[in-house]
Amino acid sequence: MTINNDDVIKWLQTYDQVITENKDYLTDLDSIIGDADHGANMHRGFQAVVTKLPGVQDKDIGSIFKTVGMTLLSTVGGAGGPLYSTLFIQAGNRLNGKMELTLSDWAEALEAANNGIIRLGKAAVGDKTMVDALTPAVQTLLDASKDGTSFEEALHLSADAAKKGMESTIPLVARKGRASYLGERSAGHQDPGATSSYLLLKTAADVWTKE
Amino acid sequence: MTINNDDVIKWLQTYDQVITENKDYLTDLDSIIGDADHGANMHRGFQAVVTKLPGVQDKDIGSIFKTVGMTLLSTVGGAGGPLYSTLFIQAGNRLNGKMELTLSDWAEALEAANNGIIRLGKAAVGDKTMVDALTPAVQTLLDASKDGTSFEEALHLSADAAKKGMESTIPLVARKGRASYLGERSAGHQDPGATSSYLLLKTAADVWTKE
Amino acid sequence: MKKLINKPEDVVLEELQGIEIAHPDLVKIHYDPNFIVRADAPVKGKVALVSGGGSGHEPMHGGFVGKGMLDAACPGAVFTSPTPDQMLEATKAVDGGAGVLHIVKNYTGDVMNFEMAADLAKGEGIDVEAVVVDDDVAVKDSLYTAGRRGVGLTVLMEKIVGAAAEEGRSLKEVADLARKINSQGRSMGMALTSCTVPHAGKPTFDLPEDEMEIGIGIHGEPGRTRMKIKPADEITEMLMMPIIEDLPFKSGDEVLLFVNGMGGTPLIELYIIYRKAVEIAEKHGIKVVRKLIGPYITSLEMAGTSITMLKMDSDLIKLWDAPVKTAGLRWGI
Amino acid sequence: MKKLINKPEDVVLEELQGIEIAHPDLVKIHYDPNFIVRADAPVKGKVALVSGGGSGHEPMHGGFVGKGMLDAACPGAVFTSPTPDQMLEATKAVDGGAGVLHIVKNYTGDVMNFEMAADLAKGEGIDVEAVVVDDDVAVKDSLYTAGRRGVGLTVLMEKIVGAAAEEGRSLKEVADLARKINSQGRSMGMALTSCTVPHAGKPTFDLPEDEMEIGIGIHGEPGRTRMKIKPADEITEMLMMPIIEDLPFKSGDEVLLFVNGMGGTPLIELYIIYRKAVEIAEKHGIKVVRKLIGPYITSLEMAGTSITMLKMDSDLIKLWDAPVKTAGLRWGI
Ligand SMILES: Nc1ncnc2c1ncn2[C@@H]1O[C@H](COP(=O)(O)OP(=O)(O)O)[C@@H](O)[C@H]1O
Ligand SMILES: Nc1ncnc2c1ncn2[C@@H]1O[C@H](COP(=O)(O)OP(=O)(O)O)[C@@H](O)[C@H]1O
Ligand SMILES: [Mg+2]
Ligand SMILES: [Mg+2]
Ligand SMILES: [Mg+2]
Ligand SMILES: [Mg+2]
Repeated sequence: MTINNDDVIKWLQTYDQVITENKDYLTDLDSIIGDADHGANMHRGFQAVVTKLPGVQDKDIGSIFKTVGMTLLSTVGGAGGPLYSTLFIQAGNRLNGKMELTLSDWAEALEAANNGIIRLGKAAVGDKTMVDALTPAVQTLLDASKDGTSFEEALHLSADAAKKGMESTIPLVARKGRASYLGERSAGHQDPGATSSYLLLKTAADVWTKE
Repeated sequence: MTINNDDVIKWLQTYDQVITENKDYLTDLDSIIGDADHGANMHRGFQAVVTKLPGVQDKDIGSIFKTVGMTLLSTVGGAGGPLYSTLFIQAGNRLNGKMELTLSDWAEALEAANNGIIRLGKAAVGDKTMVDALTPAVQTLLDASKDGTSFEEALHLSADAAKKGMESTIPLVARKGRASYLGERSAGHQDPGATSSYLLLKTAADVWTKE
Repeated sequence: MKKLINKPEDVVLEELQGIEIAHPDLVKIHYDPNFIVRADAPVKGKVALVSGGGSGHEPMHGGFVGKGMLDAACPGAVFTSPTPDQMLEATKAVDGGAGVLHIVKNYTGDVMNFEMAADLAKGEGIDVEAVVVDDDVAVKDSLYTAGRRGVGLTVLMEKIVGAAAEEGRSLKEVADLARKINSQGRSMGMALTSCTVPHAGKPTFDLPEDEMEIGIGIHGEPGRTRMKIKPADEITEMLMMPIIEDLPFKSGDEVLLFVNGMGGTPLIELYIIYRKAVEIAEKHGIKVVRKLIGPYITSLEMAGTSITMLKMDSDLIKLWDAPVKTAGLRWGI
Repeated sequence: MKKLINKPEDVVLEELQGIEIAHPDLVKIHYDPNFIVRADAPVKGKVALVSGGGSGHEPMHGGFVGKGMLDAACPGAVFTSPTPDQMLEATKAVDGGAGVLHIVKNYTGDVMNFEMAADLAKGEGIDVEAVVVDDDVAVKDSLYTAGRRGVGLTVLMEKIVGAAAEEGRSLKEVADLARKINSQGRSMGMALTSCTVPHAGKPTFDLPEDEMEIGIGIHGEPGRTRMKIKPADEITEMLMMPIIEDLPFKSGDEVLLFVNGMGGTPLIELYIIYRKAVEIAEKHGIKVVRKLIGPYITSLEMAGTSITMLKMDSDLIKLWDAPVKTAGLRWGI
């Protein structure tokens, strides 16, 4: 299986719907340990993204990703804006000129994305951020691409890994972002950014493995 | 029976206690159709009055009344301040030099008091004010002083009349004071000033007829 | 009750102490009886302006004492008119020989107490005039009520008349100007929440999560009607139309538009209201030539807004623009 | 949700429209990307000051644009850092050839977005320096947090540094001054109620009728501890002591004391706090030489207060006293 630019567009459009459905959920999570805007921020960003997609749907996947990244940069704001923007721009750089993605393209693109986020936000695994969801997902994809797991299977495995990573943020005391101001009081609550990151990978698995 | 200046002092001290006990009740009444301060205002005023009483307890009753009136004027404020001040000053003028009160003294003093209030506030019976409680009480005292009713009996009758007058304010639409701003919405609620006036007469009946 | 206070009975005293420490350059505080006067009072030869009213409307009136505005303010207990002795002492303290104007909001208590004070001051040989402000169109003015309340227009009157006094106008001129302002200005207010009088300890009225009161005054008294909350634009329309129709304001009129916060409403919302209010004014051919936006006449922590429109002319505009230096309003100095 | 708004997604746009109509003498508004600039921008030869942050803190920052303070402000969505394109365009619009100072509150989002904007602006040949404000002692500053938040000190920095820029100081001097202010100022805040982010539609946190949050920031985020409500004097002590101990402020220090309202707290309460804060400062030998009291850096309709102390010297005092003409702060002009 490979993923073409139509699949990528479909993934992004579906993620916009997923964000719309989970807007209040993400905001509720952010209310508890942040400032109650993560749902609205992501929603504003991806609403803008879907209006840009028709203009780039025939371009290479790298261009699509970079358009998404630039759009998020100027519409999301907050911490989530630059971080998600970096995710798409770094992945886009890795996917320059590609009209199709293999599992290893996808694994390497997400690895570049996650590294970009870590460079920018300086968070490590365990700091209670989106990095906690992305890092295990990236590792799963890299492993899968080496040991010959199918792309479909790998997508599901990476979503599962992201989910576990997301859930692993619950007991953590935040050390980055707004939740860190709460100190010990941040423990016991799931990180909103890790949640939206899990949803991104989950949507890829759902959309790209529908037969 | 006559009332001497000790009795008057006792009445005022007891009224201060009655106001203290009814502070929240009066304020609650004023919350509904006014600005939630009648209890605090009366309380502040009579707390000041009781500190002044030792200095005038040996004076004539007219002087005691006028001291009360001046004290209320500079401590109560609002509409209630000048009105209750007038009550005591006008009654005090009528009681100048008296060391004892007869029923007719009392009836005429309260008549002068009520007339003073009406002159100042321009309210008529039926406007939903303290005048609705005082007017029937005054009339009862005047009638009693003519038809030979005992002072004790007259005090109880006047308190009953004030009570009826107070209750008569419930269905009325206010035409004076703050409650008039509410228009029709003022109907259905008892007037706070009528209530504190009833309590004043009720306290006189209670204190002065204890054997 | 959620308030940053110590004991309810100490609120006004401690507020005055705070003002005294904060603004020694602007005002002096006199205790017992309580009043606030300009630091340089009495100003020789200038008509003096005295106002006052219950506390809980800050910055009004104490925050408006200073050059170009009030000479003295008499704070009562929260929402309770001050007493004649305060007003008398304040009047004596600021009289600079040119007479004293009392600016009185039309409430039974304020009017009675100020009348008594004026009589006492006249008895002491001071020339006193009083002007009653009654700009609230929410209250039907009739023989059968206490008349309209004095609300937002009071702030504008204190500023403009204060500038006229500073200019050296006579007591009669200043009083006539105040009456003219009263005849040309109208207000209307609404609340999203009740306030809580410290002594009462609980909200003056209960308002469900989805309802608002239209036609409230500034003392936490309920308004004339209660209804479901509406969008800001509709609320603005519900405040603006009775104001425009009452005077009435006419096409071609130039106005000062004052969007006031009731104490618990943030500035961001007042700008949203202001935007729509200007649009409505313009639709009626009314030109907004001056504005004031912010919490200037409040009702403790009540959330809500009031709108005031005052018809302007070149004299009023000049006086509005004149320098003012108070804790609550300041420009030009 | 009780707010005077239309649709949550239109709050910032409509606020900007209101500001545009209200203050054409002070500012110009640019839409898409959104930013507010001085009416006379760019000022040739003057270092320009650009700040910004989420909306919901009004009057900060838009209300501080004007002569003697900011050259531009970039408003984000409510409580959400603005985006680099806004900051870049604002920076270009105000650059008068002497360079641009970015005043950035220390939040992950603000810092990242301003850094990107600064890189882009430098790429276009503009001299940009950035200063990060992190004055909130409620947050433990350590390797394991995002560091301290920027809160009340931001207002004082914008005023003082704005005056320095107006005086003609160089970008380096102005940036150094800003860093000096950051090193000499500390803040701490508390809340009696939560605010409600318009998009979220319900309070960010639930606070029982008898409890308060100590150590809150300005984004409706919960504080570090929750406890039963205490009298104002005790609360003032709980805010003042960590501020004094942190810098530490010492006997003989001269300070500017800023008692800020969080948006839903009325002025009357702020004076009660101010009174006690001065008393505590004096008990420690600290002399309050300048003050600011009012809602200047707010958190929507949150009830609560924050206190900021800034150590002053004659240069800072002179710059604080210098004329300023903005919608939110004005004196001397
Ligand atoms: N330094 C960081 N590195 C990685 N992710 C971060 C960092 N800071 C915050 N985040 C992520 O951003 C999320 C919050 O995003 P959002 O609410 O949109 O922005 P803000 O915190 O500015 O309001 C957090 O839940 C966390 O996952
Ligand atoms: N014009 C008036 N004539 C007589 N009594 C009045 C008048 N106006 C108000 N009152 C009385 O005063 C009471 C309110 O007193 P209070 O609450 O102390 O003053 P305020 O209305 O100024 O807050 C009313 O309940 C009413 O009985
Ligand atoms: Mg957030
Ligand atoms: Mg009352
Ligand atoms: Mg009252
Ligand atoms: Mg945010």
